[in-house]
Amino acid sequence: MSEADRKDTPEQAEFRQHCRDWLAANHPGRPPVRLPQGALELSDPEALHWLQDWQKSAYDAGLIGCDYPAACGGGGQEGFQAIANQEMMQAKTPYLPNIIGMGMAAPTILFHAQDEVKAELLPRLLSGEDIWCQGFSEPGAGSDLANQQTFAERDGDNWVINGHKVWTSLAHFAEWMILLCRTSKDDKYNGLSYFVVPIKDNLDKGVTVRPLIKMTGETGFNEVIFDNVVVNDRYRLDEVGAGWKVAMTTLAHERGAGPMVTPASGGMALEEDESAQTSSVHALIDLARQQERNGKTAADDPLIRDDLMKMMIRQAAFGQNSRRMGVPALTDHPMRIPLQFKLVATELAQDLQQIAYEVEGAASSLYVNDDNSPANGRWTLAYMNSFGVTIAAGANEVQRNILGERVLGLPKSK
Amino acid sequence: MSEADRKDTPEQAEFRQHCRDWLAANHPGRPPVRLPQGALELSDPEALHWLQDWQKSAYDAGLIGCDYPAACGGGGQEGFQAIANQEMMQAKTPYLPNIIGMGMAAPTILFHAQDEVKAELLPRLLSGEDIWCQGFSEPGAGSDLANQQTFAERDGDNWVINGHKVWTSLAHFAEWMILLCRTSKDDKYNGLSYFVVPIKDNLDKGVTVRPLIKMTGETGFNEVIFDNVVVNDRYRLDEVGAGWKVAMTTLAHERGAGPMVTPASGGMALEEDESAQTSSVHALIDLARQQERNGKTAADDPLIRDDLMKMMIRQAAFGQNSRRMGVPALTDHPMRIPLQFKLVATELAQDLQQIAYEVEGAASSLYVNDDNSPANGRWTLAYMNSFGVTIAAGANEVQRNILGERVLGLPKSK
Amino acid sequence: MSEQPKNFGFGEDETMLRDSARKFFQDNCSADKIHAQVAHDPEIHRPIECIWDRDLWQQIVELGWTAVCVPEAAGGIGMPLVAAVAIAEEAGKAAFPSPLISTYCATAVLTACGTDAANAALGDIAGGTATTLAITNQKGSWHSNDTDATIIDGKLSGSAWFVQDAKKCDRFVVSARSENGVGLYLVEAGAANLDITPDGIIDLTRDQAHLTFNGVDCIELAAAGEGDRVIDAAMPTILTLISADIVGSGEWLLQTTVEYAKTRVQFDRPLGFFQAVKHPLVNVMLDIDRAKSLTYNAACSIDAGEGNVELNARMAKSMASDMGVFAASRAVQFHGGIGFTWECYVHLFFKRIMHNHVLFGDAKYQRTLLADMVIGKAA
Amino acid sequence: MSEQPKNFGFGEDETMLRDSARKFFQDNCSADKIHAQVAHDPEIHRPIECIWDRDLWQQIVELGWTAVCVPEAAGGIGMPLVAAVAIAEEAGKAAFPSPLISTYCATAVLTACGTDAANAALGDIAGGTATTLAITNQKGSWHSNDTDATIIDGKLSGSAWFVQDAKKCDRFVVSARSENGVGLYLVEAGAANLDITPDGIIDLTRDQAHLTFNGVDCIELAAAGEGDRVIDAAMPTILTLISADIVGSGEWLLQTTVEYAKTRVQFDRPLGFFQAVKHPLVNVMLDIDRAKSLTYNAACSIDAGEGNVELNARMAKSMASDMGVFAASRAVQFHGGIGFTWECYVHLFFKRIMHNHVLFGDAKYQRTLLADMVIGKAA
Repeated sequence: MSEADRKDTPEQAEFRQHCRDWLAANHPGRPPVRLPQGALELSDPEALHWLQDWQKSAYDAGLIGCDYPAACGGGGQEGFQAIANQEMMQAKTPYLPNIIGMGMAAPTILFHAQDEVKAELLPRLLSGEDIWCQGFSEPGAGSDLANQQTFAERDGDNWVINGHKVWTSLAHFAEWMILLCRTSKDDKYNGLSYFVVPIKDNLDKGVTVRPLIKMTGETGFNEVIFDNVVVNDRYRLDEVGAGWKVAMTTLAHERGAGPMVTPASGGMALEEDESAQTSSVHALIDLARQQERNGKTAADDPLIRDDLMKMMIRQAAFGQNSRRMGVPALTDHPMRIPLQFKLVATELAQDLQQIAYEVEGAASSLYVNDDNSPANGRWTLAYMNSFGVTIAAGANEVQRNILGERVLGLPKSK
Repeated sequence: MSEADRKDTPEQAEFRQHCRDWLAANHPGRPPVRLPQGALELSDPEALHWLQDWQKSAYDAGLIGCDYPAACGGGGQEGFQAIANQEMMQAKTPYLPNIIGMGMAAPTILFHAQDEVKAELLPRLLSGEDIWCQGFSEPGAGSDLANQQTFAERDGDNWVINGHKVWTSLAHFAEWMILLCRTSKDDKYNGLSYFVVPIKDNLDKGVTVRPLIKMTGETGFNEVIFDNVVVNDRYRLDEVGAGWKVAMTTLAHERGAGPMVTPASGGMALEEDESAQTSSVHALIDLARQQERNGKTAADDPLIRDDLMKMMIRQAAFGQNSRRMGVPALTDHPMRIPLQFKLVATELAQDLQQIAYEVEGAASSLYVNDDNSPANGRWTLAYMNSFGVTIAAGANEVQRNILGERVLGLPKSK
Repeated sequence: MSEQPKNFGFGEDETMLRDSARKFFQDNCSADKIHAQVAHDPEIHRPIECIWDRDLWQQIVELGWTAVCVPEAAGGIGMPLVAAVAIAEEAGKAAFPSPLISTYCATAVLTACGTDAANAALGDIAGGTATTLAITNQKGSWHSNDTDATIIDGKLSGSAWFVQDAKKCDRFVVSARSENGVGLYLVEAGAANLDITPDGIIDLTRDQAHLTFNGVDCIELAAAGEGDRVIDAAMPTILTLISADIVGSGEWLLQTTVEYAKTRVQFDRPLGFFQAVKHPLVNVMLDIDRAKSLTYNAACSIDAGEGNVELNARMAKSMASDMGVFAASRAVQFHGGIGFTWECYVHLFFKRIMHNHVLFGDAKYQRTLLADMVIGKAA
Repeated sequence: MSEQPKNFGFGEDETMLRDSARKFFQDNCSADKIHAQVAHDPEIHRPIECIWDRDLWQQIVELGWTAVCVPEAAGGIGMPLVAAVAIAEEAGKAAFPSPLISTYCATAVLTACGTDAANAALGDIAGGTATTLAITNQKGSWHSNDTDATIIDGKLSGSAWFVQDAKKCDRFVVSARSENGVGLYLVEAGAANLDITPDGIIDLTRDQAHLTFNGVDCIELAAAGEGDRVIDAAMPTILTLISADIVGSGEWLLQTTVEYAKTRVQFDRPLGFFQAVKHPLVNVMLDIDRAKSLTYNAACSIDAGEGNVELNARMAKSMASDMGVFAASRAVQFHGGIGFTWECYVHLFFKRIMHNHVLFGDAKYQRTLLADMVIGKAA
C-alpha cells in the first residue's frame, strides 16, 4: 500500500495507523464453523453471530461507517472508509455479514430518510446488530424493477402493505427490509414509493418469510409475503411517488457507482486451502493440475490450458480495470468501468465454473454428496449457483442495456 | 445418386439418363479465363460470355427451366429441375451466370406477371441471353427493405421512375432489373409496387449504372440511378401497392424456401487446384499443412487444429441439414432449416476465412498484389468480402429475427 | 457423393416407432410427473437413491424397444440404429429415467463381440434384461484399452467406474485386463464378491456407480486382446446414442424457454421481443439442428457400415455436447429467477445434459481425436 | 498487493503529453485526411508504394516524441514507457502512418543492448532518425533466436522479413547469426549491397518490406550470443506498444460505429435501439477496457522493472488482438452496406488492426506461451 500511504493526508495516515494497530491486536482469527463464499448465502445462525460479533467490534473501533455523520452513529470523517477497507483487506479479515444493510440500505437511508429515522436505524445497521434485506424483486418484477405489484395503501399515519417479494437474501435473519412498492396504479414509475420495514417485528403481524429452494437443492433466498402489514409513515423514504428515484440511489451503490464507499472487510481465505475458492482462476488451475480428464492430467490438455489462460486474462483485466477506475485521466466516461463490474464479474465466474466440468471430465458427474467428487463438488455446485447472480439484480441482458444507453449513449431498447 | 435413382418415376429416370448422356457429350470443359468464386462477382465480359454460352446450350438441351410452363419457354415438367441440377453438379459443370434472373426474377415473374410478359421475358431469361439484376437495396433501405424511397409516378399507361439503388450485382451486364419501389407515400408496406425494368435499353434514357468500390478495392457491386425513366405499365407485377407481397416471393426463392427449384449447375473446381476454394474447410486445412505460423507448421498447432475441426463440424452439419430438409418426418417446421441457410452459410465462410489470418501468421499481412502472399492472398481477401454477404440480402441480424419470429413464433422485434 | 439413403434410412417403420415413442413419453413421462418422482428430495446432502419406474420398463420391453437393435439372429428385431436413435432422442426430450440408453450401449458392444455368449446376452436384452457397460477406469479414461479391472483364472478383481444406470441393471459388460490384453466379461448384478457402490451424482434422471470385484465369476464375451477392438467398434454407436439423448433434451429446453419467452412480460413486452433473448434462442436452434443432422448422419453411416463412422460419430458428439451446455445455460438464464429454482423443471434437463456433455468425452476431447484423424497427428 | 503506483505511473507530464498528442492528431490527422492520402488508389493490383507525411514526422521529432523513451544518458527525455504507450494509443486512434511505433520498438531493443554503439543510435533516434527492427525470418517466427541473416567477418548476408515501416526508416536493427549465436547489428537504409523489397500489404497505414543482405557493412549493437537475450528483454515493451496501437484503433471503431448506430434508421428505429447491435457494441467496449487496462498495467510493470513483465505484456497483447478482430468485424457489420465500401473510413482501421493482430504473435500464440509460464510446460 506504499502508494496509498504517499497519498494520505496526516489525518488519514494517523487513521490508517490506528486501523493497522487495532487489526493487529483484534483480528478475530479463523471462524469456528465453515463460512459460505459470501454473506448472501449465510444460513447457519452460528456463522452469522460470529460474523456479527466481528462487525460490531470493527464498528466500535471506528473502522465501519467512518464516513457517515456522527449523528447517525458514523465517524463523521471523509475518505476514511476506503482506508479502513484497504487495511481490513490487507489484514485478511472475514467479510461483514450486514452486506445489504451497508451496501444498499445505509446510503439510501442517509440520502432520503428523516433525520430521526437515520439516528434510529443507522447505528444498529452499521454495527451489524440489525441485519437488513432487500424487498425489490417480485414474481412479476424481475429485471423490470418498476413493474412492482406489492401495494401500500395509506391509512392515516400508517401504510397497509400487501404483496409478495422473492429472492430476498438474508430475510430469514433480517430485522429490517428496504421495500420498493406501489402506492398508485396510475403511473408505472411515479406510482412507486420506498419504505424501510421492520419485518422481524411483524413476523406475527402479517409478514411471512419462506425459504426458496435453488436448483442446487440449497436454500438461501427467501420469499416474503405481506398480508396487511402496517408500517408507520415515518418509515417512508422521500416523497410518496418518489420510490423510483430513491431506488436509483440503492442500485447505484449496489453497482459500486454511488458516492458512499461501502464498508467492506475480507481477504480471509474461507477454506484452509486458498485454492478452494471457486472464483479464482488459479484455484481452477490447481484443480486442473490434480485432476484427471479423459485419463490424462487436465492441465496438460492444450485446449484446457487455453481456456484457463483466457480466464486468467479476463480476471487480471478485471483487477486492472478497478485500478484504472481510480485514475480520472484514464477514463473517458466516469460510469464506463463502474457499470461493468456486476456484468463482468458474474460472467467471469460463470464461465470459469463451466470450464470446471471439462477439467473434471467424468468426475464432474459427482455431486457434493459423493466422497469422490473433485474439490468436494464445489465447482459444479458453483456453476449452478452462478446463474443466481447473472440473473439477479437486473439480469445481465439489462446490464448491457444500461451500458449501451448510459455510457455509449445508444437509444433505449424499450 | 443410387438412392435418387430408386426414387425416380420412369419419366424422371429417362430424363436423368438424357441429362447424363448430354452432359457426357457437351460438358464445356475448363474456362478460357479465370472465373470468380460466384456469378455475382463477374466483371470480365469474356468470362460472362463463355458462361452465357454454357447456359444457353444447357437450356437448349432442356436442362434449365424444365419445371417452367412450355408457354414461358420451359419444359413443362414437374420435379425435373432437381434432377437436372443433381446431374449437372455430378458432372462438375461451371455455374450459371444468370443467377439473379433464375433464382429471384423468374419465379416472381411466373407467379405475378401477365401471361404475355411471361412469354416475352422468361425464355431469354432461362436461356441466359438476358442477364438480370435486382433493384431492392437503397442507401436508406438496407435490411429494412420496406423503407423504399425510389418513386414510380403514374403517367397514363406508363410509370416515371426516379431514385437510387445500390448493391446491384451484375447491373453492369444486365438487360433487366427487378425493381421494388414506392408508388404511394401514405403507407409503408402497401405503398410499394414491383416492376421489371429494361435498364440496358434505358442507359441513354435516364438510367445510370456506376460501379461501387468495395473495401477490398474490387468493384462488382453497382449503384443504379433512375432519372425520369419511363416504364410501361405492363411491366408492373401484380397490383399497384402489392409490391411487398411480390417481393416476398422473390425473397422466399432467394432463401431457397420457394416452390420453384432454381436451375443450378456447378461442382467444377474454379481453380486447377481444388484447395483454392476459400469456402472449404479442407482447403484451409491444406493451407495449414503448408503454412508456417509463428515459425511452426500451422496444422501442428493444437489451437488451430481445434478451430479447424469446429469449422469442419459446422460445414458437415450444413450439408446434413440440407439432406434432412428433404425428409418431412425429420423436420418439425418446414421453414426451420431453409430459413437458416443464408445465415449459416455466410457466417461459416466468414469465420473460416478469419481463421486464415491465424493460420498464415505474419504472412497474413501480404495482399493479393504481393508474390509471397499465401494462396495468392485469396483467404484474407475472402474474409473482407465475406462481410458483403453477412450484410447483404437482409443482414444476418435480420435473418435471426426472421427465424425467431417465423419458426420459433417469438414476437416481432420492432 | 455418398451412397447412403437421403432419408438417413428413416423409413416408415422407423417413423412409426419414433411417433409411438413420442406418444408413450407424452402419456407416461410428463415433466411434472418425472419431477415429482426423481426430485422429491432437494436436500443437497440427500441420501443416494436410485428412483425409476419398473412398470414403465416392463411396458417398454413389451413394446420391443430393448429388442429394436438386437440382431434377428440373436432373437431381436434387427432394426437399423436410426430406430434406436429416434427412441433415444425422445427419451432425452422426456428426461426419461431408465436403463434403456445404457442397454442400447451394451447392445452395441455385445453385437460387436460376435461370440455365442454375447449373442445369448443379446437375446436376454431383447427379453428385457437391462444391461450396462462397466468399461471406464477411475481416471475417467474413455480409451478402450484403459481398465482398472483384471481377470485371473476366470475371476474378476479390481474396479470399474462411472457405470451408468448401474442400480437399474441386471448385468454388466466389464472390460478387464490379463496378460493377453483386454477382454470383455459378463457379470450378474447379484454376483458374489461384487460390490456396487452408488455415486452421488448431479443428474437426477439416472444413477451411476462404481463396481468393486473381489474374485467375481463371469462369462467371457470377448477374448483377452479382443476387448479394446470390440469397444472401439461399438464406440461410434455409443457416441451417436448419447448425442441423440442430448438433442432431445436440447429441443425440450428450447421449446420450453420459447414458450416462457412468449408469455413472460418484462418492460411491458414479452421477453421474446428482445433480441437479447430472441437471437440466443435462435442460436440454440441452429446448434440443435446441427447436432441433430450430424447424429442422424452418424447413425445412418453406421447402418450403412461405411468408412467414416468414427468421424461422423465424433462430429455428432462434439456438436451435441457444445449445444447441450449452451442450450442448458440459456434456458436457465432466460427463465430468470424462476429458472433458478428447484420447482422449475428446467434443472432436470440442465443436469441430464451436463452429465451427457462429458459422458464418453466432451466436445474438446472429440475434436482432438478428430484432428488426429483428419489432419494427422501433430509433429 | 503490488507496489506499483495505482495510477500506472500516469502523472501530470504523461497526461499532458497524451493530451497534446491527442490534439496533434485531431489537428493534423483526421480520418478523411488520412484516407485521401493513403487510400487514393483502390485498385487491387495497385503498384506497391509507401505514402506518408514527412513534414508531420519532422513536427513529431521537434515535439520530442522520438526522444520520449530514450534514456537521458543517451540524449533522450527518459520518460516512462506509459508515456510512449499513451502516444501509441493516440496514433492507433488516428491510424497514423509513420515509423513512430516501429522506432519505439527499435528504441526498446537498443536500450536493452546497453552498448555504446546502441546508445549512439538511441541518441540519433532522439534526434529524429527513424529506426526499425529487422529480426523476423521468412517463416514469420517471433522467436528471438530465429533469423535468416548471418554475419561473417563483420558483413551481413541472408535476409530479414516482415520489417515494419521499412521504407520510412533510415536504419535497421538486424538480428544475425554467427557461430557464437545471434547478435544485433545496425544497418543504414542506404547501405551498399542491401536490397529493400517492399511487400504488398493489406494495411494502408504502414509499409512493410523484406531485406536482402549481400555482404552489408554494419555496426555491432549486441555481441553474438547476446542478441536473443536482448530481444527477449525488449519484447514485453514491443508487445505493449502494439497493444496500445490496437486499443486506440479499437476505440475509434467503437465510437464511430456508435455514432452511426445513433443516426442510421432501420425499421423506423435508430440502429442502436436494437439489442442485436447494442449488446455486441457493449461487448466491444468491455474488451477494449480489458485490453486498455492490461496494456497500462504491462507498461507500468515494465517501468517498475517488476518480475512479471512478460506475463503482463503477453496478457495485454492477447486481449488486444482478440479485441481488435472483434471490434473491426462488428464495425464493418454494423455499418451495413456503406461499411463495406472503400469510401467508408472503417476499412483503414480494420486493416491496421488485422495487421497488428498477428504482429509479434496473435492471441493464441500469446496464450500458449502464457500457459507454459503459468501452468508449466505440458507433459
